[in-house]
Amino acid sequence: MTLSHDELLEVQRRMLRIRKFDERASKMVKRGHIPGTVHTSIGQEAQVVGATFALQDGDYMSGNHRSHGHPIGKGAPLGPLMAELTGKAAGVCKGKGGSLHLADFAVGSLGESGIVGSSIPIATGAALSSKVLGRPTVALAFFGDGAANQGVLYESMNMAGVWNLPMIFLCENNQYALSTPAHTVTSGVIADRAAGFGIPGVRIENGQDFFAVHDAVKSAVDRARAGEGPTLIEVVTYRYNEHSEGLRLSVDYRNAEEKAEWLSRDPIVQFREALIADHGFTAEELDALDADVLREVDEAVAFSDASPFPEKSVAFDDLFTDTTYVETLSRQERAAFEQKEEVPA
Amino acid sequence: MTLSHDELLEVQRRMLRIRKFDERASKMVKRGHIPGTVHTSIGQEAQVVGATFALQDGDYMSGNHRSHGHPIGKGAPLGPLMAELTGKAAGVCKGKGGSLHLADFAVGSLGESGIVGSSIPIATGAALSSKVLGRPTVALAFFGDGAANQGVLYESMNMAGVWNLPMIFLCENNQYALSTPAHTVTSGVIADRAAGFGIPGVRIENGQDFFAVHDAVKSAVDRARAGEGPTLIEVVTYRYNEHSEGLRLSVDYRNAEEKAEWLSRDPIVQFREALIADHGFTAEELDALDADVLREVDEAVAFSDASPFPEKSVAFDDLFTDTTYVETLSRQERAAFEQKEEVPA
Amino acid sequence: MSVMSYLGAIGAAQREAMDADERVIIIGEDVEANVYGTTGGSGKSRASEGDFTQKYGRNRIRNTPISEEGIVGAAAGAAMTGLRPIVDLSYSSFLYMAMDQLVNQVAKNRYMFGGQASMPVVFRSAMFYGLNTGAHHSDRPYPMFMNVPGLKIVAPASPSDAKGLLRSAVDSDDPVLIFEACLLWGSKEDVSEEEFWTPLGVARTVQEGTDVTVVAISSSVPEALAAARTLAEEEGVSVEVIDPRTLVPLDKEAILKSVAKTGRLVIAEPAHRTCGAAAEISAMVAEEVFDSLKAPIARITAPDMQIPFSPALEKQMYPDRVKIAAAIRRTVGVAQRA
Amino acid sequence: MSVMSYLGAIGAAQREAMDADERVIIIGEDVEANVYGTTGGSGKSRASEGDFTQKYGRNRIRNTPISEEGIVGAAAGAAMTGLRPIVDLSYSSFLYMAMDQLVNQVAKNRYMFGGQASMPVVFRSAMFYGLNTGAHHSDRPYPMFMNVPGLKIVAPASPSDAKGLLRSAVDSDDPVLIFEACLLWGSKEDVSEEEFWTPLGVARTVQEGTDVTVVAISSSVPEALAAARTLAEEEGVSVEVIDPRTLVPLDKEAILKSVAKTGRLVIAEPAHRTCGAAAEISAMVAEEVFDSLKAPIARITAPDMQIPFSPALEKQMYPDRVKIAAAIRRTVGVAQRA
Ligand SMILES: Cc1ncc(C[n+]2csc(CCOP(=O)(O)OP(=O)(O)O)c2C)c(N)n1
Ligand SMILES: Cc1ncc(C[n+]2csc(CCOP(=O)(O)OP(=O)(O)O)c2C)c(N)n1
Ligand SMILES: [Mg+2]
Ligand SMILES: [Mg+2]
Repeated sequence: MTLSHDELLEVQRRMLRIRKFDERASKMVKRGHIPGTVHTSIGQEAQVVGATFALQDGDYMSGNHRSHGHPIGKGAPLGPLMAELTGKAAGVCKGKGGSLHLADFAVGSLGESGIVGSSIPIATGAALSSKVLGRPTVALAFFGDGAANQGVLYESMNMAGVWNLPMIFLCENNQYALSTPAHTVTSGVIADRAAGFGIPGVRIENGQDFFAVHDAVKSAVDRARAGEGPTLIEVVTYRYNEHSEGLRLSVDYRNAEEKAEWLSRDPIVQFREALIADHGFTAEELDALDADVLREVDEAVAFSDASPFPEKSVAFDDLFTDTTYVETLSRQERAAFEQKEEVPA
Repeated sequence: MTLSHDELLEVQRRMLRIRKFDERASKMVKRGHIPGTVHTSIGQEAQVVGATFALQDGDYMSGNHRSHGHPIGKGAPLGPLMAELTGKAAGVCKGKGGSLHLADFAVGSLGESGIVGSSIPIATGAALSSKVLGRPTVALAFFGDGAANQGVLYESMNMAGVWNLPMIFLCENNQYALSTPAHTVTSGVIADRAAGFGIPGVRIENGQDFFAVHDAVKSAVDRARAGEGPTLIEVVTYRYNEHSEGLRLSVDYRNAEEKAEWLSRDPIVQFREALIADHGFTAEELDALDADVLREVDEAVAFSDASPFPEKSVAFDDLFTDTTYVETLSRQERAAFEQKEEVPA
Repeated sequence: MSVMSYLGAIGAAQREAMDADERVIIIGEDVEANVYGTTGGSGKSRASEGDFTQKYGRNRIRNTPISEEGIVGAAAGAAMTGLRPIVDLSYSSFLYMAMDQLVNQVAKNRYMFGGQASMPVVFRSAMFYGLNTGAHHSDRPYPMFMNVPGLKIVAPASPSDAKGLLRSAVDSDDPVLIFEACLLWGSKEDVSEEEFWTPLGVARTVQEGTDVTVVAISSSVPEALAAARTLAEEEGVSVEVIDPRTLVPLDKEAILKSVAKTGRLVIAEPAHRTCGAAAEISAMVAEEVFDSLKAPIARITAPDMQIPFSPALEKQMYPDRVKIAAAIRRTVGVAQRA
Repeated sequence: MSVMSYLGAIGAAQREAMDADERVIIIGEDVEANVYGTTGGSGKSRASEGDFTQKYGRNRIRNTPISEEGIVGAAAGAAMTGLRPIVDLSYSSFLYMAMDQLVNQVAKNRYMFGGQASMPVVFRSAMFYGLNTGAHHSDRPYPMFMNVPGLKIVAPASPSDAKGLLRSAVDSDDPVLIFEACLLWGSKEDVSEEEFWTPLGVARTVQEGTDVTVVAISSSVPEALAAARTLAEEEGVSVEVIDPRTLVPLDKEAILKSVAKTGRLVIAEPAHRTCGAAAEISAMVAEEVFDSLKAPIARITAPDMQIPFSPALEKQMYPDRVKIAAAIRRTVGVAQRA
């Protein structure tokens, strides 16, 4: 399939948004403006947007600890995402999820999972809904090379296979799980694991190439939507930053040569070159886009800055749909949490 | 490899023991002499003994709810097994495990698991011990076609693969998990799942043929012992009885034709015929064996009958290696469990 | 009204819920063949034919692989996207397989996502204790789920409650774990054949009394009632028996009111002692109506031991009428001595 | 003696245990690179080089795939066949992934098999609450394991205990779960550089007192101490602070003796309230020394809520010195009014 000029521009915009958003978030962690940590997708943008751009509105996706930017790939505005990372009231989850547990239902993001592997069956369940209710939607689960060793992936692939669900399992193989090189803990090839579960498995060696990723995911999405069942796609890619921002490991588990090689194949630079060489874009137009995206990120930070922190009582909302539960918390307990020293009579 | 005359006789003895032991156990359940239920291996004897006979003394194995007879395959005496099924003090687990949770450490049985799939990593851990401690022992996990959809199998295969453990994963594919036909819940072919985890996968279509099973398992065991890593073996077989004794389902999920076909290829009858046709055995010799095994089973029942039930206090043993814990049970509690109405002062 | 068994009442509630809302599906191992007796025809006992499958089709009656973690996760994802699944996990001991999904996804998603998700899903499982099925098939793990905020927890003790609470659970937009008790499967009573909903969070006073309160959970309810009867007849002790029915949210007011009246509390439950529901109820009472208490609070529970297989060993592990009666006597007696 | 941090003390204990017994191995995610700071060189804090791997080799320092259920099961199987594994599960929230293995295999095997198996394995994990890591990384799930007979449960609150209890855990032939607290990682004190073993099942009286007993768990211990100091200085209240150190087996005698003396009990712990350790301790005291009690027992715990990410929300969720002091005042005050 070919993408229009506007679509190609939108692809580059989304990849840039992820890059710039994460670069800013990285700084904010280091300055203490974002509490906790964030896991960036810098270096993996082609893989993210290659996948999300193959989905339609209404399609579902789930992610892991490194997926706070994936809603951007699906078209989400930046402000509520940034406000979520800072724990503000205007955050897309009211500040209750943060970078690790962010969901954006408006764009079909059913949520990240801080628990590695744990959101794979969630997306599978969304695919099941589509099937049972006869809806034309598909679901995609993002997970890492590390997550590929969690058993629940295979339970999910088997269920999706036997029920012929409209499902894509997308492994973001950035070759490391924290400090652990994938090849030291992974027996066999991840994409090859699909065959034993009766579903197609595809390995994309050059995950820095948007087109390669997008083509593969688009075919899988089309198959799924046509009722032809699930696909496992393994995308080989690389994260530029440390596992998480602020983390400092004493052991350097990735060598300089390897890093340099991957940096030389930057997905955004490559895509820009392709746009100019093959798709009639001008450097000026793309420079303007860069600037535009930087402005968008500034605005997102401003949006976050302008938002207050949530009221303390928000900590007691949203556990259940009904509120009677909160009333069953004991008197002492509620008093204690309001830091009152005396119990109400 | 070829087995000696004595070994072949021993194979038939063990298969017969399993058959006759289980036939007796089935009756005992129906008469209320065995509490709870049992899951028989009747029909699957070639698969069980084909595997256990390929192991050596000192090798480990783990099983599932249907494995109370597997220690027989590894040479265990019948009495303590039968006494376990009846919940007697002389049971191999003092009557605390029963048919579903029986272990016989004397023959390397690390235990069944009533939880489907749950004992697979246990055997994998035994293989890890062998590796770390430099022992020449191997480990084998028995599990069903149903268990093959539990994620922990794939976690275990991956670990065994990446660590090159002396491990055999043996799937007893009797084609049904309780009322559920394997093909309705299994996507792809179980044996084919090995490849994606970088280990050899073997499917034995005729699991009623002792030699076929034994050859395949023996090769895998030899490989494992030689430090060449794990193997997945899927053996296609059939259980003659209902899922468990006493269970009556209103739906007949297996048809009469299928049953008749499998009954016509009985593993023990086939093996007997082969012994006579190809290995110089006489019918008399084998008839004598039949009688001998029936006598052994009678003796096992007599052994069980002669054993008392365990003392009530045995329920409070064996939780921990030290006994201080029991002393921490509250006074009321201990009093209550002795059915005393008054608390000691 | 008609006489229904506990198991039949569950089947009836499932049928009503399936009829009432197309989004309700049943998902679990061996549900197609009605192996556990709640997806069959008659609705009164183990059914003679597996007719949920015939009636609702395989699209809504989903026979699954043995993959509890995957099933629970898929049901959660489905609940977040428009279905209202009833997941049949058969034995309660199998819940551990799906613990991550239950705790990290089912219980947390709505909260973490600031209310974007709702999680209308029911997890049914039966506590199979007392039947010589050994340690892997005899667990009563509801207390550990009580320590997980975000799960509603139900333990019906009668056929009517089995029916009415299940309907409320299915209609709840929050996740509900229902712990059934196979020891109660055969218990029978008149149950309305009309649709009805028993609210979550409201205790049932099974019997009124003035001398001592017994809070009993699940299969301890009939045992407590039997103990109460013996004590009334033989010793003239008036026992109030309360069945909380839902453990989360817990009807604290009902318990506190009763203890304020009687001044004495015995709690009976089939779970292990340490950190059980009885511990929570005891602690709650000791905090809230301490001054009303005339005697120590007594807990009658399973001891902190695993469950042995042998029939010679297992019976002693659970609360029964004898132990409950003894505890009541002790509690009343202590006060008399005071 | 030398000044050691809590984290350094854990590292020191692991090194000693590895040196003492060849059968001890360490197995877990990212242990090779010492990501969590207990498999490094210095033993005092986060180490500058990952030298457990250099010293003991990859045969004994096993960096694993992310497969918690498989890892825990393999460690159990290894423990049953001659090894004595220390499993590093990093965050306590990941234990749920391995729940089936922990409950059904690790806790039950020895019992079910009539003593044929022994299970010398240690599972370490850290409770990472209070650091804005959100609901998936802030759990304090030790209470649910207390309801599982067959697991010993340890929650060290000081560097010395972190070292001494870990050595006892490794030497125990039974499975031990150690819940560390990252809030305590940096806390420092003089710790012996000699080998020593702190027995499991023996509480530590952190401070003696006469007016009220505070039982505090894990990171609540320093908070309770701070509250006790304030109350002593400002209001002349004499507080006895007890750290149970091991939750299973629990040193009931130490707690009962103290409450018999003071007549008042406050329990502080970071876990959720319902069915927590505090509930158990409260119930146990209300059963055993009811007559000594002069005031209601107070529990200061996390509420039955999940943990929100935002720093504006999270801090209020845990017991701190202010809440504990308020509870002590209430407990002492009530008695004065009586
Ligand atoms: C169940 C679970 N185990 C361990 C962790 C700790 N952890 C967080 S991220 C991570 C590495 C994940 O690697 P991968 O799946 O490849 O994703 P990546 O970070 O490389 O994108 C680990 C081990 C976790 N969050 N959840
Ligand atoms: C985790 C778990 N889920 C479900 C069950 C209930 N159950 C017991 S045996 C069985 C079928 C097992 O089938 P399979 O693995 O093929 O073994 P088979 O009985 O055919 O030998 C089921 C579903 C269980 N014991 N454990
Ligand atoms: Mg990775
Ligand atoms: Mg089977």
